[in-house]
Amino acid sequence: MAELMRASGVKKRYGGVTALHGVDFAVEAGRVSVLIGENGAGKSTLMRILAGIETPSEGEVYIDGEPVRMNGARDAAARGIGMVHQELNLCPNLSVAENIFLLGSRKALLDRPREREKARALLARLRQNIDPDRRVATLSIGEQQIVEIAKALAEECRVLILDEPTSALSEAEVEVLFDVIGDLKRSGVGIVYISHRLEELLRVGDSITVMRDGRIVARAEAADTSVGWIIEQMLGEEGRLERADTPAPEEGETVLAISHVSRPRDRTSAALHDISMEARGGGIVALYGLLGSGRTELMEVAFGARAASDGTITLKGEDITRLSIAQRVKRGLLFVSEDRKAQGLFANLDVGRNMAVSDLASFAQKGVIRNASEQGAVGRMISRLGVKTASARTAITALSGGNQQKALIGRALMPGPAALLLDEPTRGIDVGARSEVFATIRQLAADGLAVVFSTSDVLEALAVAERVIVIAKGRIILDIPVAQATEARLIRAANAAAAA
Amino acid sequence: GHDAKRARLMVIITPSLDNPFFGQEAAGAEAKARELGYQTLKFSHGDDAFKQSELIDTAIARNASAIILDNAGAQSSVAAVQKARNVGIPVFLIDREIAARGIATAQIVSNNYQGAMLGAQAFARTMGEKGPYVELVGKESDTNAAIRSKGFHEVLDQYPDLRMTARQSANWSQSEAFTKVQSILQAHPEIKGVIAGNDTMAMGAIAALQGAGRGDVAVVGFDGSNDVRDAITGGKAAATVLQPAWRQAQYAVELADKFLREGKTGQAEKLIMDCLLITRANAARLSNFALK
Amino acid sequence: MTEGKTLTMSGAGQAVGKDYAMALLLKFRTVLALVLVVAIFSVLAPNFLTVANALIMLKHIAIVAILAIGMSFVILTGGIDLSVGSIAGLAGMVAGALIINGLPLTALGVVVYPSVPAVVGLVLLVGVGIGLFNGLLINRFQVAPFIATLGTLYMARGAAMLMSNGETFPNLIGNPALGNEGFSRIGAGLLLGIPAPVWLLAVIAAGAAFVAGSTTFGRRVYAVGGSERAALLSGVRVTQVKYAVYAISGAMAALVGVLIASDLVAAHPASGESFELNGIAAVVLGGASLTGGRGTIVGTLIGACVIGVLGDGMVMVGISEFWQMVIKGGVIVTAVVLDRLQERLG
Amino acid sequence: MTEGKTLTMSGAGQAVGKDYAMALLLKFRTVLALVLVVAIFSVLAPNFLTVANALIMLKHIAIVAILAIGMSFVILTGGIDLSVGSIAGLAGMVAGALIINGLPLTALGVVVYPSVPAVVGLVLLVGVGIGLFNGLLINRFQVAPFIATLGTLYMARGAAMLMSNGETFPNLIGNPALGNEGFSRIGAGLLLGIPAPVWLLAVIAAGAAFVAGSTTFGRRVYAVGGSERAALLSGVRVTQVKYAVYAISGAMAALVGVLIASDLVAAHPASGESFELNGIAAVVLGGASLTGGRGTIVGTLIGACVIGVLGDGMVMVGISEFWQMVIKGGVIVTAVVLDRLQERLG
Ligand SMILES: Nc1ncnc2c1ncn2[C@@H]1O[C@H](COP(=O)(O)OP(=O)(O)OP(=O)(O)O)[C@@H](O)[C@H]1O
Ligand SMILES: Nc1ncnc2c1ncn2[C@@H]1O[C@H](COP(=O)(O)OP(=O)(O)OP(=O)(O)O)[C@@H](O)[C@H]1O
Ligand SMILES: [Mg+2]
Ligand SMILES: [Mg+2]
Repeated sequence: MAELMRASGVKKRYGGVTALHGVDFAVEAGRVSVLIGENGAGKSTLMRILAGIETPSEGEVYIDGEPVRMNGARDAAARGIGMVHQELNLCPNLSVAENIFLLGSRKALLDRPREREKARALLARLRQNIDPDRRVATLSIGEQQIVEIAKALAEECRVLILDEPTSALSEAEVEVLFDVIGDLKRSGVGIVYISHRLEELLRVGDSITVMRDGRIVARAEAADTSVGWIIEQMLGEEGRLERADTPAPEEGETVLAISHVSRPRDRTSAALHDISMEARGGGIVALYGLLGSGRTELMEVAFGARAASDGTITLKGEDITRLSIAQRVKRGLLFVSEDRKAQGLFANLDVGRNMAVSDLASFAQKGVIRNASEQGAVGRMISRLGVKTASARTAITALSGGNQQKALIGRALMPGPAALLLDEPTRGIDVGARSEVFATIRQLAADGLAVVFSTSDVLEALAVAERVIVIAKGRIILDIPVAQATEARLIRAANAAAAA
Repeated sequence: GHDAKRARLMVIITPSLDNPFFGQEAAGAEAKARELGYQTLKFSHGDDAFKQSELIDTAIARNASAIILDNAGAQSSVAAVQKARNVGIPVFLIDREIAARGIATAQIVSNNYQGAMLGAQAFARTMGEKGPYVELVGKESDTNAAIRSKGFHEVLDQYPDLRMTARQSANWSQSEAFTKVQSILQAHPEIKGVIAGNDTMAMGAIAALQGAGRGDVAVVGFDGSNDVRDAITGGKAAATVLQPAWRQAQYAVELADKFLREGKTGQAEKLIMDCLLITRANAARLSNFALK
Repeated sequence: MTEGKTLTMSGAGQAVGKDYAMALLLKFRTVLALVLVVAIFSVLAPNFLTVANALIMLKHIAIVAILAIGMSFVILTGGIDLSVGSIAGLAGMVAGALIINGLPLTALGVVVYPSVPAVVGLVLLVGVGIGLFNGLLINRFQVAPFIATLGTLYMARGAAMLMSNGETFPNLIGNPALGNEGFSRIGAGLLLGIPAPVWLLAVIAAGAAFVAGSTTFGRRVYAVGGSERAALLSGVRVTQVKYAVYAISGAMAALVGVLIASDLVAAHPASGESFELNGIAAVVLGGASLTGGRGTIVGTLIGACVIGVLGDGMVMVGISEFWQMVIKGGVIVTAVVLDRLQERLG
Repeated sequence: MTEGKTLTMSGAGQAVGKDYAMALLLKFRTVLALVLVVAIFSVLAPNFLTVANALIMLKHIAIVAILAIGMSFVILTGGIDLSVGSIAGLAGMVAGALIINGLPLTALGVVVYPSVPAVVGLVLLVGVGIGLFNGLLINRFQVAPFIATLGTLYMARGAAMLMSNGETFPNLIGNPALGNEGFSRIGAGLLLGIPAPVWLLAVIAAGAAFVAGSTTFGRRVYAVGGSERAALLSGVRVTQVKYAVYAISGAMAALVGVLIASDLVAAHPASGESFELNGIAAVVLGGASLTGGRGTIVGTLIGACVIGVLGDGMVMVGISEFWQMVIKGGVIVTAVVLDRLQERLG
């Protein structure tokens, strides 16, 4: 097979963090090279380097055997490299067609009718019935992802990088994408495909490359591998999440109860349909679902960050449906967002001040913060959670993702909460940090706290929770004790409902 | 008190340096002060009494020998002048008076009220003592805008057939007067005259009237600028009122020099210099705010 | 045509259910505001609804609108340009100096008197130059647009004053012997009975609407304002776009300076003071968002009409200066409050 | 003490390696700028380095600084307040009206003449009220701070003019018979040879630095500026914080209006025009970022000193008004460019 492009000995450092430690990776014509690895393994970083958006700190990128230095997306496009990014990168103010042709044309004038036609054709190829004139802000996340794919297909390219293109897509849409990938393969395009859905990978991939901690740890032909092999390579020995031997903590009183909560879909979020669930003191509930299933909405509604149109929420028997976030926090309900960067961190403050913000009142006398008491409490929380930081005065941005995450969990723990909502607490953190976070969560539950956490990883749900709730398309599909849950059952439930 | 070492510095403060009237005033004072061997500093307060107060503070800090001031408001300048006096720096007011006696060493002021009445009389004459007219007022928070307006009306209100159909502030600004007169001309095409609180507004009005082909409308300004002089000789304006800016400023410096040498000016504090009417008859002799 | 297209672009999408009528009403909020203002003054102000007055108002609107159109591009990218008033003042002074004093070519020891079109060209270049300087501060040194253009505001105004030591360049009629007459025709001339600035506005507005709505450059402007990162990842040269919008804004401001100087046949160094506020107000009244990506040239045009008609109408009715300020502030705030309501409903 | 603490909060963290010296130099960039400006003028301006002149400059600085301290809180949350100059103007007029005309209680048919402290209290309430109105537009109606406070800028200035029909309230010395004398002591009085506004500034700056650095409120202000969403999700009452900062800014602006009126013993409705630009410039010179979350009161104080010393020094040296503008613009831009460099290195 002809090699189209290759990364050779590529290293990438961000300040103190090394995301890639010398990686070799090749893209071959007419083949799908699958890349897989835990969150934070460095997949996206490697792809951004191949796509010319970032430059390697060391090492080279070769195209057709020639070393190249690309400077931005335009350079890469000129060399026939296209990429669908993991995060959505669309302009919400513009229409679908406008986003697909965001760069305009090579000519000075736009040809809107032609753009619209081509957009319609691209969307038809993806078997989607999205009006090219609709504003992207009004599309669901899944539809936006389709637009991103259409945008990448709009440019003729020799190398197509797909970084988790299906994270918000249902089975049917994934099938269509696979058809398209098949067509592209036949016309000689080299494809890199990243996903966390293991079954997908074996179907679509020709070769499988596994990354861990910024290194490539295994490579094999798809035909020679299995899901089990992938998981083994991905997690490594120390990373395997085993259910702790500690006896399950005694489940106590119902602390948080959500009953018959509904809300319509709106411009920025999915709908919820008649959701009822509860969390008990000392218990851990896992919310499992695919991306876009409504886990975030559910937590945000429970926390008061989004309005519900219907239903009630009670905390320790008190109806808190109408209370503001600040009032809920005061009563002991706390939330850690999945979006650490935009909704969690105060990049301008140090670690200690980041952690103390929800509990200021208890360090303060008449509004004046007592430093000794604040620093004492912060210091205790830092050591309790094992946050690796030089001091409480270190800038929060200097911490690794996992330690940032622990600091944010620490923030939510400082007021001594009754119930804790953790949305994707392990997103973007490394394997070691993940086990630490879960050890912490288990410890907290043992102390009598009610914990609800969401996850896209079945193994996480199985390893940590007492109950698992599967949610899809804003509905609760399954609500069972962990003893009755198996990997297959959860995945099947989530996918079946999502595809329906 | 004075000591021999003190640098002989005269600080000249006028409202703005981008209006020719004040520009000439400052230039006149500066020329005379240099002639008499003083250093000078020239500033403008932009009709902001607080900025003026800060400038006087700075003049004090620089140990000025005397301050020549065209002030930023009769009421709101009193305290600032008092401040200079308190540290023994004599202040010589030009052009505009302040609402207190015994604080400034001299107030050599234009008789704005008298001048406004002169202008209004010429305006009434040109209008044939009848017809609708427009008044353009200066920045309404400025003392002079009010005094001139009162002077105008003292005269004009005596003529029952002179009718003010519109009154707008154009904030002393030429371009604002220009657009506002254009609009007023639309609402009141019948107007026969525009009387303006200063010459820059008069120039704006003239430009608007010329643009509308309304050479029949009488325009009277106030200040005696070269621009309006040319408009008068060109038949585009009827009259303006000359405040003898150059002379006034030079006289203030002369008095200041005398005061610094002899300890007294030998004159009453308030010296009112009457304004002169400029019409076609004498316009040719007008140059840089002085009548030759 | 362009109107329909660009209006859609800013549209809040399909309204749902019972709020539909309300949303529709709000969608044309700026037009409504204009109609309302016109209706009120038609009743209150004599001769308001005459052709002659319409032409005068259009001329006044042209000044605000040309400035605001330049500003629109900046605001569409999510920036702001506070320096436009000062640029207009400096531009007028440069035009005045070129006509009165000519261009001294010291190397050759001669003074060249450029013709009027050349004067306008040179002045526009000055505007573009200052705009590029703003762009440099913003792109290269990552100074916030507010601060970068605030600095330029002071510097350009000081430069305007320095050009003549604060004095006015009067009588800019040029000299047939020097071949530079005709300057006053730019601002005061008529073509088919319609003032030259109105023609100019028509051409600029049509051109700008076309550029914003139908060219690749326009697309990129909206993209940068919508999501700078998405634009960058799509290969848009974001810094180039930003240089361009500040250059456009500078050029439009310089043109406004020329128009004012030409209309008055004199260049005053303080002209254009606080024009930036009118320009920004027009853009925002036209439905643009200061965070970028949302807004249209047609909207800006309507916004400028509201500001212009409001100003002229209040003068015609004889409302005092003081109430004029209060009313203007109230209209700006009300319009934006309605805009937010529209977003929530739409 | 407060200084160290608050400086750390804005600090760019530890500098690495060879750039250390450079970063250190840049870190104290504002202080450096101040030292530089003072040094230059000490050489150029006679009598610059005298106690008398220092006191005068401090008094001028107090005006900028008090305004800028109020503005700091707003900017720390990521907002902006353009209305402060107009609030200062209106506040002076309200003070003037209360002293000259008293407070007519129409219901009771009497006119009450409040004592000077009561006058100051009432005026501060007016400032707080306008600030809360800004907060309302921003919180409740989600109008961008720039536009909301631009509207208020016009409305408050119009209201100031309307209070007296544009005239000045003269001679605000009060009347012993009415028990309201002593107004002029606020702005012009001396205590231990130091002007009252300087004492006031000292108290306010110390208080503000304490509030920003050591109270829960201050911490929340930084949190809101760092990430509004994160603050909300952490249980911070974001809208309350925003109401509070605009109220503080309004109160400080009102106080500045009182100081000016008291110093002049007269209230002029046009006072305070374009003060907002000086205030914003001082805050930004002090190292704050307009996007919020970064900046300190001590920095603002130094920024105000730079602006004040620069202004007074240029006047003392006799630099022409026009060059003053150019230099001021240049200093603002340069300082911010250095700030960005520091961020990149630091
Ligand atoms: N811009 C950046 N600045 C600092 N660190 C970064 C940056 N981008 C990535 N990293 C770090 O580099 C490492 C690799 O991140 P990357 O996004 O490549 O992971 P990934 O394998 O794509 O993970 P995921 O499955 O979550 O997408 C992580 O530790 C991340 O925190
Ligand atoms: N229809 C939609 N339109 C716009 N934004 C959406 C839509 N659906 C979801 N989102 C946004 O995408 C994110 C994920 O949404 P959602 O709660 O539906 O997924 P989830 O099950 O929490 O999955 P994940 O946490 O993996 O993203 C949320 O921030 C949500 O606001
Ligand atoms: Mg990734
Ligand atoms: Mg989620």
